Amino acid sequence: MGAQAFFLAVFGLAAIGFGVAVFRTSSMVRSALALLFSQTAVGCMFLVMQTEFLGVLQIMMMATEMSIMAIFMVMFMMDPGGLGGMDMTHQKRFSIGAGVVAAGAAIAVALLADWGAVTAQAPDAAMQTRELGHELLGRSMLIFETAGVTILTAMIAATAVAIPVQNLASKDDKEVSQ
Amino acid sequence: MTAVLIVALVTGAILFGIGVYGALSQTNLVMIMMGVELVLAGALVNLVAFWRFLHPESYSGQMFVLVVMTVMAVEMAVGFGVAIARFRARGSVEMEEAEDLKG
Amino acid sequence: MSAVVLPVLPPLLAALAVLLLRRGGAVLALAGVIASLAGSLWLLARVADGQAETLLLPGLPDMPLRLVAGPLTALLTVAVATVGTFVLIYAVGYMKREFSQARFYAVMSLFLAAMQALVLAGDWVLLLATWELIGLCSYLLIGFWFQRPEAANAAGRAFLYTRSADLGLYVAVFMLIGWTGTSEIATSLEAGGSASTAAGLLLLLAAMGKSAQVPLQDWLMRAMAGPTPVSALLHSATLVAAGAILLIRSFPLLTPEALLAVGVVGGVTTVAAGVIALAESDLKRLLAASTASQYGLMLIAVGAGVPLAALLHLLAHAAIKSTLFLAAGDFQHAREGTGFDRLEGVGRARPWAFAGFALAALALAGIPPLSGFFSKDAVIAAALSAQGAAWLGPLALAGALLTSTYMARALRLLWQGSGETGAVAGSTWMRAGIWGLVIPAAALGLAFGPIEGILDLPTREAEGTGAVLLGLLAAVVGLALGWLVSAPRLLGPVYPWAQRGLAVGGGLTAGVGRPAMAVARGCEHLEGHLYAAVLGVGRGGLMIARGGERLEQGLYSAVLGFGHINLAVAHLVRVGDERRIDGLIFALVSGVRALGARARTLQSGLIHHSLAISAVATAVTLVILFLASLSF
Amino acid sequence: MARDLALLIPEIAVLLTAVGALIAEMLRRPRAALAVAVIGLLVATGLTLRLVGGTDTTVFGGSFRIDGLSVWAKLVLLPATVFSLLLARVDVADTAREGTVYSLLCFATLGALALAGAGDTMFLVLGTLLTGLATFALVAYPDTDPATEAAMKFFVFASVTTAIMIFGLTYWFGASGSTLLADLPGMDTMPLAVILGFVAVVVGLGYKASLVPFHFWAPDAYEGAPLSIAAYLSVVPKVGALFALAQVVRAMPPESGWTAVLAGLAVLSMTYGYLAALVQDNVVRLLAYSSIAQSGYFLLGIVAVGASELALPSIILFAAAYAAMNLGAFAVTAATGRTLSDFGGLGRARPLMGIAMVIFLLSLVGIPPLAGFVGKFLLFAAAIDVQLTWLAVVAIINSVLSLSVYLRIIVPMYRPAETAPSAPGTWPVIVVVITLSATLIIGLFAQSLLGQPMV
Amino acid sequence: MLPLVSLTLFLPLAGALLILCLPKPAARTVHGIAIASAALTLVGALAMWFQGVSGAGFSQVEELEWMPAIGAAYRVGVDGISLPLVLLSAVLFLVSFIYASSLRDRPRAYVALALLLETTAIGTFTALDGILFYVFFEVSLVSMYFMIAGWGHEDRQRAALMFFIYTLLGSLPLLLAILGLYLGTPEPSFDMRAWIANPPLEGAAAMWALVAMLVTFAVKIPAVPLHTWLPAAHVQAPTIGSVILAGIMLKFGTYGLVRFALQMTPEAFHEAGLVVLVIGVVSALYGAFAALAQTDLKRLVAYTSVNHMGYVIVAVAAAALTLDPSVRAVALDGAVLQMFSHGLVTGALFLLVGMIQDRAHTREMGEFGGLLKTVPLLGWSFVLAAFASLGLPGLAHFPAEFQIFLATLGTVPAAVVVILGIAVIAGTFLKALRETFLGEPRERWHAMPDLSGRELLAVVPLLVLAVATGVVPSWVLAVIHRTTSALVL
Repeated sequence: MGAQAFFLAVFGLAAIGFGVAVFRTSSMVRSALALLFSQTAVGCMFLVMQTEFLGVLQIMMMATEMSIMAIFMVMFMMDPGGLGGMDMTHQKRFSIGAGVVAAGAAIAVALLADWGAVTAQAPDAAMQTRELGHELLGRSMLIFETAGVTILTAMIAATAVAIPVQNLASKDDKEVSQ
Repeated sequence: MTAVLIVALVTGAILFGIGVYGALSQTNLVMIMMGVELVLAGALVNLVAFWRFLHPESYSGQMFVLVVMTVMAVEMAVGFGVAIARFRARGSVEMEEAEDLKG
Repeated sequence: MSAVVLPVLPPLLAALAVLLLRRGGAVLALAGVIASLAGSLWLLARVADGQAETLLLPGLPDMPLRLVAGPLTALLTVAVATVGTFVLIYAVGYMKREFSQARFYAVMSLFLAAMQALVLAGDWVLLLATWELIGLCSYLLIGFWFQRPEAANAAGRAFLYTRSADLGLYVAVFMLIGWTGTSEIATSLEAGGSASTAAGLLLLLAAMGKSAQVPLQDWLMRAMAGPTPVSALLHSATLVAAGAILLIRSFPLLTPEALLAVGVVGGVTTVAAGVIALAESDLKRLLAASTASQYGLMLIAVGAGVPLAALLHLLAHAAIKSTLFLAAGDFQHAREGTGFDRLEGVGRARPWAFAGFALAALALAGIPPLSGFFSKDAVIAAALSAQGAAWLGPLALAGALLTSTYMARALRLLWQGSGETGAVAGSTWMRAGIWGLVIPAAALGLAFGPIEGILDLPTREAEGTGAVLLGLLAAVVGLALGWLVSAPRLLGPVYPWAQRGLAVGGGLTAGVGRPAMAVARGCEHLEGHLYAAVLGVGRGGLMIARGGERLEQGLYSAVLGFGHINLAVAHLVRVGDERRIDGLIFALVSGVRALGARARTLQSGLIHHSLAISAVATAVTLVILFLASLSF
Repeated sequence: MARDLALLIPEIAVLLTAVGALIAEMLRRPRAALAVAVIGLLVATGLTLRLVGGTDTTVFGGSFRIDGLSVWAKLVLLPATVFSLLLARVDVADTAREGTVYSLLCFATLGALALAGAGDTMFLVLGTLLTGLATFALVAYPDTDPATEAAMKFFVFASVTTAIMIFGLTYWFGASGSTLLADLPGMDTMPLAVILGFVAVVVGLGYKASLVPFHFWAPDAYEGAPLSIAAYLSVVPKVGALFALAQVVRAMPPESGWTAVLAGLAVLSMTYGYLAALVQDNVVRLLAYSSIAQSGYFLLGIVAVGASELALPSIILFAAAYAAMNLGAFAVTAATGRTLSDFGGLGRARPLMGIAMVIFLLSLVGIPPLAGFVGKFLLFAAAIDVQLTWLAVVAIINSVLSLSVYLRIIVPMYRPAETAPSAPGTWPVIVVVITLSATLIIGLFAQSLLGQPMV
Repeated sequence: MLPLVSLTLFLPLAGALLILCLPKPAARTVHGIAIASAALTLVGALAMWFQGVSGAGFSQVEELEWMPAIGAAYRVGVDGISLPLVLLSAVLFLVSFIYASSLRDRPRAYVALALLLETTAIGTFTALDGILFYVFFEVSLVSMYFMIAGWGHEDRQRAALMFFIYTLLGSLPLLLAILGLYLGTPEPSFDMRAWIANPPLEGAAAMWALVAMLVTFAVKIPAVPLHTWLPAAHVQAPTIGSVILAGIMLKFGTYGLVRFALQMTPEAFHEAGLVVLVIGVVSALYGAFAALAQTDLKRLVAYTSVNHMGYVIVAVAAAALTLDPSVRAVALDGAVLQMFSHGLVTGALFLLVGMIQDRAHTREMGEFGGLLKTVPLLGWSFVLAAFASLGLPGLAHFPAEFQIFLATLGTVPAAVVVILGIAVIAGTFLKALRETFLGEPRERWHAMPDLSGRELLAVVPLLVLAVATGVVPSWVLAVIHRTTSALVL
C-alpha cells in the first residue's frame, strides 16, 4: 500500500507539474508537449492503481491526441514558437482565484467526505478486462453505442465545419447578382 | 489506509483546478481546449481512484472512464473543426476578438 | 280588482294613451281625471265607515306593493282629483297656443296618477317610488319650455332639491323597515319607539324638500318658469302637498322631539316665506312664496300635535291656491307676463278672473265665512293650545298676519292702474276652471264638520274664542296694512334682503352646490394624477417612453458601486418630490428599463467574462448548498 | 435484450433516419435527405405512440428510462425537429452539404432524447455532448464571421461546462459506487459529494437549458446561427436538458437544499431573461432571452418533482406548449425579418402571420386558453403544491413583465405598415399553421396530451 | 334534451368561425351572420330563462370530461345569480350588433372579435369550473384589447394597452387564488360547486386567497383607486366596445365577487367585510363626484359606472357581514339586480352617446344645447336612460338600489352615507341634460338627423327592458331571489 501511495504521489506530482507547465510557456508546441506528459503521467497513475487496460489506453490515446493538438497549435497561434513571449492570458488574477477555489472545493470534499473503507486488493488484469467486456456488452451497451454515435456525429460535425462550403453569404450574393 | 485514495483525489482536484484556471485565463481557443483536457484528466484520475479503492466490483466506473476518454477525443475533434472554420472566416481563433455578438 | 285602483288607473291609462296616440291629449286627460274624481268619490263613500280597502301588487321579494284606502287617504284622493279636474279644464284654454300638447297632457295625467298612488300608498316602497315619480313629473312640467334657459334651470333645480331631501325619506324608510321587518306603513307606524326620533327628523327633511320649507324653499319660486296650470297643480294638491301629507300620515310615529322640530321649521318658514312674498315683485312668485308660508302653517299645526288642523288647512289651501294661480294665469295671458309692473290694473280688465282671485285671496287671508277662515283658525288654535304655545302661537299669528298683508298688497297692485288689455284666447275654458275651484275655496269650510267626522285622526279640542278673535284680527289688520302701506315701507331695511329670497351667503346653492363641485373637481384632479401614474407604468412596460436617461445613469452607477446608491436614492427622492406620484411611477418605470439595460450589459460578448460570471455563480451555489448541508 | 431493443425502436428509428439522411447527402440528393429525415422522424413519432400511457420502465440495467418524460420527449421533440428541418430548408437550400444539416439535426435530436431518458450519469454526459457536437456544426454552418463567432463561443462555453459536469459526476460515482441515477438516494450519508455532483450537474444541464447564469452562449448563438437552427436550439436541446434535470431530481434526497437552488435559478432566469429581452431590438435576441426566461418556468415544475403529482404532467405539458409556440414564433420571424421594424404593419398586411404571431406571443405570456396558459397553470400549481407559493408569485409577476416584452412586437404589428413585408415561403407558412393549431389544440384539449394516467 | 347552456354559449363562436371561413364576404353578409347568431343566442338564453333555476345550487348543469387527471372539466350551469347576467349579455350583444351593422372598416375581424367576446361573456357567467372560468375571464380581455386597439378613437393604443396591462395585472392574482382553492380541496378538483359547498381554504390561506381575488375583481369592477383604466378605455373604445365593456365586462368583477369571494371564502370575507364595504362606499362616492366634474359625455357615463358598481360592492360586503339570512338575501338581490339594471341602462346610455358622437364628432357637453328640440327621439331616449341611471322609481335602478341601501342600513348603519351618491348622480345627469339637451338649440346642429330605424332598434329594447325592470322588478327578482334566499354561507 505504501509503495502504491508513493508512486501515485510521484506520478500525481508529475501530472500536476506538467499541467502547470502547459500554461506557463508561451510556446504552443511546448504547451502541447507538457499536456502530453501530464496525460501520460495520469496514465501512469492508472497503472499504479492496477488498471492496466485503461492506463495503456490513456497513454496511447493521449499521445495521438497531443500530437494532433501540437499541429493545430502551430496552425492557429499567432506566435507558435512563443518567441515573442507574448502574454496569451486575460483576467489572470480572477482565473487563479477560480482555479484555487475549484481545486480547494474538490480537495475539501475529498478530505471531508466519509469515503468508507478502502479496498486493498484489486482484481487482476485479465479479470478486469473480462468484466469490462461484460459491462460493455451488457448493462452499458446502450451507453457504449451512444458513445459510438457520438463519435460518428463528431466526425460528421467536424468535417462539416472544417471543410469550406459554398456558404450562405455567397448564396445571398448570388441572388443579388441575379 | 485511505491515504492512497486521498493522494489520488487530491491529484485529480489539483488537475481540475489547473484546468479551470486555463479555461478561464487563456485567450486562444486551442489553449482553452487544453484546460478542458486537464479538467477531464482530473475526472479520469478521480474515477479510476474511486473504482480501484472504493468500488472495484462496479465496472460502470471503468465504463465511465471510457466515456470520458471519448469525450476528450470528440471534443477535441469538433473543437478543431470549429477552430478551422473560425480561422477561415476571421483569420484568428482569439476569443477576445469574438465580441461582435453581444447585448 | 279592488276599488282602490280607481283613482289611480284612469289618469295612468290616459297618460299612456296620450303618449301612444299623440293626439287628443286634452280629451283623454280630462276623461282620465274625471274618471279618477268619480272613482275617488266612490272610494270615499266605500271607506267612509272606516273599513280600509287594500290591494297587493307584486313588488320586491317579501315586500309587495300595497294600495290602501282609508278615510284620510280617500279624502285626499278626492281633493287631488278635484283640483286636477279643474286645472285640466283650465289648461284646455290656457295651452291652446302651445305645441307639444301631447307631452303636456301625458305628463299631467301621469303626475296625477302618481300623486293618487302616493296618497294611497300602503307601503313604504310604493310611497317612495311615487314620491320620486312626482318629482320627475314636476321636472318635466317645470321644464316644459325647455328651450328657455330659466325653465331648464328651474326644472333641474326643483328635481335636485327635492331629490336631495328625499334621501331623508330613503333612510327613514330603511330604518323603519329594518326595525319592523315589514314595509307596510300601517304596521311600522305602530312600532314607534324611542329611536324613531331619528326617523321622524328624516321624514321631516323629506317633507321640507317637497313642501319647500326653509331653507329648501328656493326651488319653488324658480319653478314658476313652468306653465301656470302646472304651478296651480304643483302648489295645491300635488307635489308640495306631498310633504305635508307625509307628515300628517306619519304623525303617530313622531316623537315630541320630532314634533318640536316640525313646529320650528314650520314657524320659521311661515314667517320667512311670508316676508319674501311681501317683497315679491312678481305675482306668481308671490303666490309661490305664499305656498311655502302656508305649508309652514300646516307644519306648525302638525308640530302642535293637531294634524287634523293641518289637513283642513291643506284642503282649504288646495282649493284656494289653485284658484289664485289659475286666475294669475289668466292675467298672464292678458298681459304676457306676471310681473306686477305689467299687471297693473289688470283686475279691472279681467273682472271675472279678478273676482275669483279676490275671493280666493280673502279666503286665504282668513275672512269668514270663507274656507280659509276655518282652517287657519284651527291652526292658530292648535298653536295656541300646544305645549310650545309661547312661541308657536306668535309664529302662527305672524304667519296669518303676513298672509293677509301680502294678499291685500297683491289685490291692490292688480286693481290700481289702467285697465287696458287684449283678448285672451280660450278664456271660456279658463274661466270655467277658475270658477269651478272658487266654489270649494269659498265654501269648503262648511264641510269641515262632516270631514272631521269620518277621519281617524286625533280630534282637536274646541276652539277658544280667543283664537278666533286673534286670527280674525290678524286677517283684518293684515288686509288693511297690505292695502294701505307699500311693501318697502312695511319691511323697512329687510326689504332688499327679502327680495333676494332671504338668501344667506348665496343661499343653499352656494352652500351645498359649490362644495360639491369643488369635491368633484378634486376627484377629477386626482383622476388626472392616477391616470398619469398608471399610464406611466403602461408606457414603461412597452418601453415607448425612451426618456429617463439620467435616471438610468444613476441606477447604473448605483449598481456599480455602493457609494453611488445614496446619489441615486437622492435623485429618486428629488424626482419624486418634483413630480409627485406620477413622477415616482415614471421613475420606477425608467428604473425597470434601466435594469433591463443593465442586464443587457452583462452580456458583454466576451466569453471569458461570461465564464467568469458562471464560475462565480457556481461557487456561490456550492457555498450555499454546503452551508445548507451543515445546518441539516 | 429483445424487450429492451423493442422499447428503443423509436430511438433506433431516429438513428437510422440520421444515417439515411447522411447517405442521401453522400449521394448528392439533398432533397432526398430532407425527405428521409422528415419521414423518418414522423415514423419514429408514430412508433412512439404505442408507448404512451402507463409505460414506466427502464432498459439496459436501468441506464435508460422509458417513462412519461422520455416518451413525451419523443412525441414533442421529434415533431419539433421536423418543423426545424422544414424551416432549415429555407435557410440552407442549395448550399453545399445541405443534407448534412438535416442529418446533424437528427443526431442532435438523438442526443436530446438520450438526455430526456437518462437513467445513468453517463447519458447526461453523452447526451449533452451529442447534442452539443451536432449543434456546434449547425451554428457554424453558414461559415460567416458571426456564425463562426457564435459557434466558437458556444463551443467554449459548452466544453468548459461539460467538463465541469463530468468532474462533478465522478464524485457521485465515488459516493454511490454506481452511475445510475436511481442509486442516488442511498448516498444521504455523504451530502458533500452529492452537493458537489449536483452543482456540477446544474452547471452542465443549466448550460444546455440556458438557465441564468449559464445562458451566455444562447443569445449570441441564436443570433449568429441561421434562424431555423436558432429555433431548433431554443426548443430541442433545451427541453432535453430540462427533462434530464427532472430525471436527476427524481432520485434526489428531498432535503439537500437543491430545491432552493433551483428555485433561485428559476427566479434569476425568468427575471433576467425578461429584463434583458425588454431592451432588445433584434427579434431573434428577444426570443432568445424570452426562451431563457421560459426555461425558468420549467424549473417551477422541476422543483416539485417527486413531491407533487402535478410536477411531471406540468413539465411535459409546458414542454409541448413551449415547443409549439416558440417554434411558431420563430417561423413567423423567419418569414418576416429579424428586427422589430420588420414587424411594422405585419398584422395588417399579412393577417394570418399577424394573428399567428399574436397567438404565439400571448401563449408565451400565458393567456388562456392557449397552450402556454395550461402549461404555466400547472407549473404554478405544482410549485404551490410544494409550498413554494412565493416562487409562483414571482413567476406571475414575471408574466406581467413578459407581457411588456411581447407587446413590443405586437404593438407595431398593428400600426400602418411603412414597407410591405416580404411574402413568406411555403415551408414557414406550413410550420406556422401547424404550430398554431398545436398551440390552440394543446390549450383546449390538454387532456389528450396528458394521457390517462399520465406518467 | 338539448344542451341549452352549451348551445347558447358556443353559438356566437360558431358565428365567428363561419364569418372567418367565408372567403371575402360582403359587409352586409358579415353583419347579417352576426345578428343572426346573436339573435339565436338570445333565443337560447330565453330558453334557459324559461327553464328557470331551482332553489339551492345550480341548474341546467352540463358536464363533460376535459382534464380528469387534474380534476378539471367542462362544467357549465346557471343559478339565479348568473342567469340574469346571461340574459343581459345576450340582449346587449344583439343590440350591439344591430347598432354596429353600419360599420364598414374591416367588419369581418370586428364582428368576429365581438362574437368571440359574447361567447366569453356568457362563458364567464356560466362556467362552473375554476379553469374554465379563468379561461373565459382572460380571453374576454384579449378580445377587448384588440377591439379597442383596432377600432378605437384617437389615443386608442395607449388606452387599450393600459386596459390590458391593468387587467392582466389584476387577473393573475385570481389565478393564484384558483390554484389555492384547487390545492386546498381534499380531492383536488376545479369544480366550483364543490368549492362553494365546502369552502376549501380557511384561516390565513383563505384570507390570502380573498385578497388575491379582491385585487382582481377590484380592478375589473372597477373599484377606486384601481379604476383609472375605465374612463381611459371608454373614451378610446368604439361605441360597441364601451357598451360591452360597461354593460357586461364590469359584471365579471362583481359576479366574481359574489361567486368567488363571497361563496368560496365566506369566513374570510366576513372578517374583511368592513374593509370591502369601505372600498365600496368610497368607490360609489368618488365615482359620483368624479362624474359630476366631467364635461365629456362618455367619461361621465363611465364614472357613473364606477358609482353604480360601488353600490354592488357595498351590497356584497353587507351580505358578507350580516348574520341574518333574510338581510343577506335582500343585499344579494339588490346586488344582482343592480348588475342587470346597470347593463341595460348604461348600455343604452353608451349607445346614445355613441350616436351623438357619430353625428357631431364630439362628446363635449359644452358644444351642444337644445338637442331635445333638434333630435327629439334621441333626446327623450337619453332623458329616459339618464333618469333610469340616477335611480328613479319605475326604472331599472330603483328597486336594486333600494334593496342595496336597505340591506346596508340593516347591517352597517354608518355605511348608508353612500346614499349621498344618488343625489350627486342626480346632479350629474341633470347638469348633463341641461347642457346637452335643454336650452336654446344651436345653429350648428340644426341639420342633425334623428335616430334611424337601425338605431331605434338598438336602443328601444334596452329602454323597454329598463322600464319593465323598474315597474315590475319581480320578473327578474323572482329568479334571483330563488337562489339568494336559499344561499348558505
